[in-house]
Amino acid sequence: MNNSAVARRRFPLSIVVLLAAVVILAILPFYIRGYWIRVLTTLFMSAVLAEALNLVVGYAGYAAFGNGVFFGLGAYTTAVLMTRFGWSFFPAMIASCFLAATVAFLLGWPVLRLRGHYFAIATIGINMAVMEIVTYVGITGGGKGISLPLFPGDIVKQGLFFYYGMFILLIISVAITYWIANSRLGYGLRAIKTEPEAAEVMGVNTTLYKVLAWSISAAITGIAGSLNAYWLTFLEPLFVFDIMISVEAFVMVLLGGPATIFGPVIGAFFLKLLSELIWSQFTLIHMGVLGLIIVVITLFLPSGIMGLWRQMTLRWNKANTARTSPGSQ
Amino acid sequence: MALLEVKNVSRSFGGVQAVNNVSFEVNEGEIVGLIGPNGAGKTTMMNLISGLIKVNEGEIRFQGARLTGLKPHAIAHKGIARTFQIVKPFQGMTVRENVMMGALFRSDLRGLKGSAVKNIVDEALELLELDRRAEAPVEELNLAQRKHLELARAMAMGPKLLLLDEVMAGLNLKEIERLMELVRKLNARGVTILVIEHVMKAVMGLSKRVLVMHHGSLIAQGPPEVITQDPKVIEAYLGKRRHKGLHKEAR
Amino acid sequence: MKHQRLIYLITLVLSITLLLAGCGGKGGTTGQEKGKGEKVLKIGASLSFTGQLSREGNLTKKGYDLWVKKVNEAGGINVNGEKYKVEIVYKDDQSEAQRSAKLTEQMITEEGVNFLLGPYSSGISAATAAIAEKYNKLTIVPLANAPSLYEQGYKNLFGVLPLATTYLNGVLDLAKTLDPNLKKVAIISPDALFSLSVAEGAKKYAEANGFQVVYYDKYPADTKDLSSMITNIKNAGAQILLGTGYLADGVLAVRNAKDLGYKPAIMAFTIATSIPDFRNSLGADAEGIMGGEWWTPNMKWTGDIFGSAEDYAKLYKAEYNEDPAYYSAAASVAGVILQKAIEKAGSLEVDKVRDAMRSLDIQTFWGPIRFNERGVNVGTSSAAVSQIQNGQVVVVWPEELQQSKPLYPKP
Amino acid sequence: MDLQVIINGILLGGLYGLAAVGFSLIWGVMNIVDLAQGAYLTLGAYITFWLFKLWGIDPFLTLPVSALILFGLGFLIESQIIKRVLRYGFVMLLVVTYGLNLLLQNAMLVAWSADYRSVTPAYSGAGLNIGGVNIPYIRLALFIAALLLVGLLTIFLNKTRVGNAIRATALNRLAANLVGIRTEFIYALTYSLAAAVVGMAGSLISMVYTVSPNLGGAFMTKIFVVTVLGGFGSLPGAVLGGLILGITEAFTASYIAPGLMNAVSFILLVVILIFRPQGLMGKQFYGA
Repeated sequence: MNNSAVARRRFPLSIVVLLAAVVILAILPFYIRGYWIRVLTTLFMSAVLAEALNLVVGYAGYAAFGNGVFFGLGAYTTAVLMTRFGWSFFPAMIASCFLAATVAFLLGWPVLRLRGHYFAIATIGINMAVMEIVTYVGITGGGKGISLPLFPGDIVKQGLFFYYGMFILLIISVAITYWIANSRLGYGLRAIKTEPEAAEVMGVNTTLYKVLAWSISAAITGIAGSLNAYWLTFLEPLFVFDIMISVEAFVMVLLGGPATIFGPVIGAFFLKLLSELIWSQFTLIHMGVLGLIIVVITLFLPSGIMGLWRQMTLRWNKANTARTSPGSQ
Repeated sequence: MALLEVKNVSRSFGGVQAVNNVSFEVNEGEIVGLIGPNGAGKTTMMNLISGLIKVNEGEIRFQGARLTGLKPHAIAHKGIARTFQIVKPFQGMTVRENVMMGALFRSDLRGLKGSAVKNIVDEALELLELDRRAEAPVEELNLAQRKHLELARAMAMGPKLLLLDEVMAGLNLKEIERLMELVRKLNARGVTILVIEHVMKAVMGLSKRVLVMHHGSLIAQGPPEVITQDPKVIEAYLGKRRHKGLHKEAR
Repeated sequence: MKHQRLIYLITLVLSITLLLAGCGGKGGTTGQEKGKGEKVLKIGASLSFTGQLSREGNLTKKGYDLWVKKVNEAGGINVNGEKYKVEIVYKDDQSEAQRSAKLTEQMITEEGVNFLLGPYSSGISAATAAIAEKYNKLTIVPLANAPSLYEQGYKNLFGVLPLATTYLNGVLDLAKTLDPNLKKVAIISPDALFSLSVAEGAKKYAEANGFQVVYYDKYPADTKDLSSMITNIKNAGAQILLGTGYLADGVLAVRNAKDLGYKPAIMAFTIATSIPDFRNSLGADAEGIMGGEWWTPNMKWTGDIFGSAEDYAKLYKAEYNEDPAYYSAAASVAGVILQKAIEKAGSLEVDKVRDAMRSLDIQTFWGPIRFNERGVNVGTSSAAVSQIQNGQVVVVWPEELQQSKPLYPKP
Repeated sequence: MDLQVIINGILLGGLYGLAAVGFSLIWGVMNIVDLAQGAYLTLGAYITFWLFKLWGIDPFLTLPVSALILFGLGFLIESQIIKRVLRYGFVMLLVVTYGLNLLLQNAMLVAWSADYRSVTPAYSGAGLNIGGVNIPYIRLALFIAALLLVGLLTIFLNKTRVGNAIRATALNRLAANLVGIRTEFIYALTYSLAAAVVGMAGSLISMVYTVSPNLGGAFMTKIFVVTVLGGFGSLPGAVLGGLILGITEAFTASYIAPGLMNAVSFILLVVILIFRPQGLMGKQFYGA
């Protein structure tokens, strides 16, 4: 966003393409069948989780390795409210969102003071601790899991409901990221990521900003968890508090490019489609291939697809300016 | 009433007394120099004023209001800006964005969109002679430019008091001259300045009044010409051995 | 600047997605007719071939395969005079519920299957049953028997095994006959659906039958050390130790008990004893340990497809060169049930087959099969008890199936 | 208080401590949170299992083999992968070591299947009985072996030239470089050494637990807790952390509820991080 004049000039074109993408994805479910609707819905969900994680990892530079805890919290809040208290889905979803955000907000003050590894390990600890508690207590169904009421309405309606639910959530999370990236919050976070002390003496309320970023991330993740719970209809703590949920989102963020608006979405589409098409054929080595992809990304693509893109563009532009004005640096 | 009042401030790390019962004042419109040998507690003093480190004892007041106990961002909002000895540019942003960081979080301005921010940024860039490098990634700047950037960022905050932490360190003579000129210019615009400096010449040339710290204590203050003759100061810098003068040693 | 290139990227990704979705759209066939006039019935099965349940998943598959072989050798399933060969579409859910749900939907919408043979675990079955219910497709789960699964009111779900709660009842029945002084029971369970169901059932049954449950607790499913629990159990003076976990839990409990010098008169586990690993890894320490068995080859049941239980075991051994565990037998019988219901209905329509299922009353090598209104098989009621004697698993209870006298007390 | 509970906790804690030493060392010296340690531990356990199963070699005698193989693997991984990722910062290192963990764990799954394996030497199960308290020989031996290994490592770090070089590098890599220490080599050495130690821990652990590809995963979370409790980079801290965790778990299981065993240790982890991030013992051997 640094070259605002150029950006503004090309803005309409990218808007058109983005709108086209949204429209295509919006009408797509009428042309594909159940399974592919489900695949795309999971894809949207992954993209949402990656985008939410991006706020914390990409912008604020905090390695929230256990961000999946909010996914599980959202899922279980919805499940408990719907089955034990007879709530309907939407109020339960809103409550899940608020609960996840509140937990992040309250935990954020002490935990976000931790830097680097300490924060990463603390989030893993929180994830595991919450999972163990959910497994132990009775109201959540514990280790026996919990069954949610089935979606009322036939299978087509159900498929469309969750497809559009996740799709809208994805659009919202991208919009939020766009808004944050261009707001004081975004600039503050990026400053915190590189020079926290300098950011602080320039008037950035660093703790508040970090806590806000984490809470927004948690809120989005919580809604995703809530939708997923209602979609899957059966939860076990191990399903929804799996540390792999965060790890996959991490890989998507890194693959797409941290601290970019569309990077995590592209990373998610790329990884999930790859998984769906190619390596789901070799299930025995599925995990190993994911591990290999991680190693390869870190070795050869440390700034992600978007980073590579930017580097290429930069080199491109440099070559151009060098040609036109040989005197410049 | 003085702009900044430091009253009996102490701070220790473990058993080490980094700042010991220091009191001084900075008046509006002054350029005050704070000097002292390595490890004298100058940077700690600066961190105490900007709130990055908490005061153990004593208090610091700004425009009559207590700063002690406030968070750094709140202190910044009151109109105190600072630079860092080891420059801390925000990587991954352009020069303009770096300077914009100063303007964005001012308590007297809200939001990004206002042309006010743009004007402030343009002005700061021009003032510190960075306007031609405005769109460059910050990684491309050389050290002198980075020092200018630190100042530009601080100026964009619209400060009443500017704390400069060894801005001249690592620069060559020509660059120092240019930077001194700029500091005077900033002062002329009404900004009060507290300069921490190891480079003697710069401080002597800039300040009408100099504070000297040694082993965490304030050992002398006064006009530069008096200070350089003060035996305590000479001893602090050079140990027991007598020396002809400070200018030469400090180059 | 980046915008322009960004849109290329988005377009690229989007077109790939569309392309795939397009391929997917074409892919589906109802799959009931094959080129050379041979009719084929496609059945879907999402199993765990990888992940933590891979072992059980593979045993289940062997059972399904054996049934498919048997049916097709006999010409196929007879649907109102027409013979349909059977083909099972397998998918690997990697022991993940989310994936299993996706695969189930894939099999229904892409492969066009009407009938599903279930996954192994109750948790995963819960996720797939919800989908099958929505699509109105029939699921027969051979091994998932957690009570909560059958409390959802699903009309399309049928289970082969009796409910898990009855798993260890036989052990308690046996204990009563062995020694009237056996009163104090300890029950430990990992915190997971199946195990807790068994533990709750066992506790209720023990208390109803005059036993005193002196220790009852659950532990985290991935625990690597049970010393503290065993210490408390030892202190409580429990004479009978019932463990309701999986293989690893059983091995762990036996080792910890030995380390701490705890020697109950009866030690019994779910699942673990029937898996050869248990004996292999514990060696002599496994001697005298009991387990619940839903099915063993020496049971007296007979049916028309596989013959007697013993015949089934022989066939299985000939095919796979190993003795059948009850997993495989349950899987095979799930196939038999589906076959019988389809033949009875004389149709491949789900609604008709479901009605046939409801009124099914048949004899098989597994035992009598009859479903209650929840879809639970009530033909047989509880598990037999086996014991490891001289490194072999032998049935010791009930008496009519007894291969050897119970070794009591446990050495 | 039941003495047996305390003994159980202490014996368990020794193993936790040993398992965490490598992790703590890497964190202290290289400032890396190495998530691949779990896989190294599993590999060590498998090495012992196979040597015992195929040739009947006594599990204790397999320790040097484990150490050697894992030292080699550690060296390879450090020099080929970790070294190249160092400059990208800690997030990348966190992720790359997790990737390595997945890769190794999956390789073991493919090679050796998910079957549960046990190492059962003739003396397993026997034990001392003192006044009603049981002390299994094998657990006692493991405990002593664990203490011995940590002791040897401490001596190595404090008394040898290489050990001093490692400590100097931990304090300040740049300064160590300036005084002529080949820090690149020290990094490789530290990483390999840590892998060797955790491999030996795996070998020992195989004698009391069942071995399967995800053995290390269960221990990784314990390793976190132990390291955070003891303070990273501190070897006595790791042992102390191990003992505290072992006893806490034993007490929770005995007096609160076995089902909360893990929950309590994770809550402990978070609480310690919040209130005393430097660990209970602080940084004894290494600087930040």
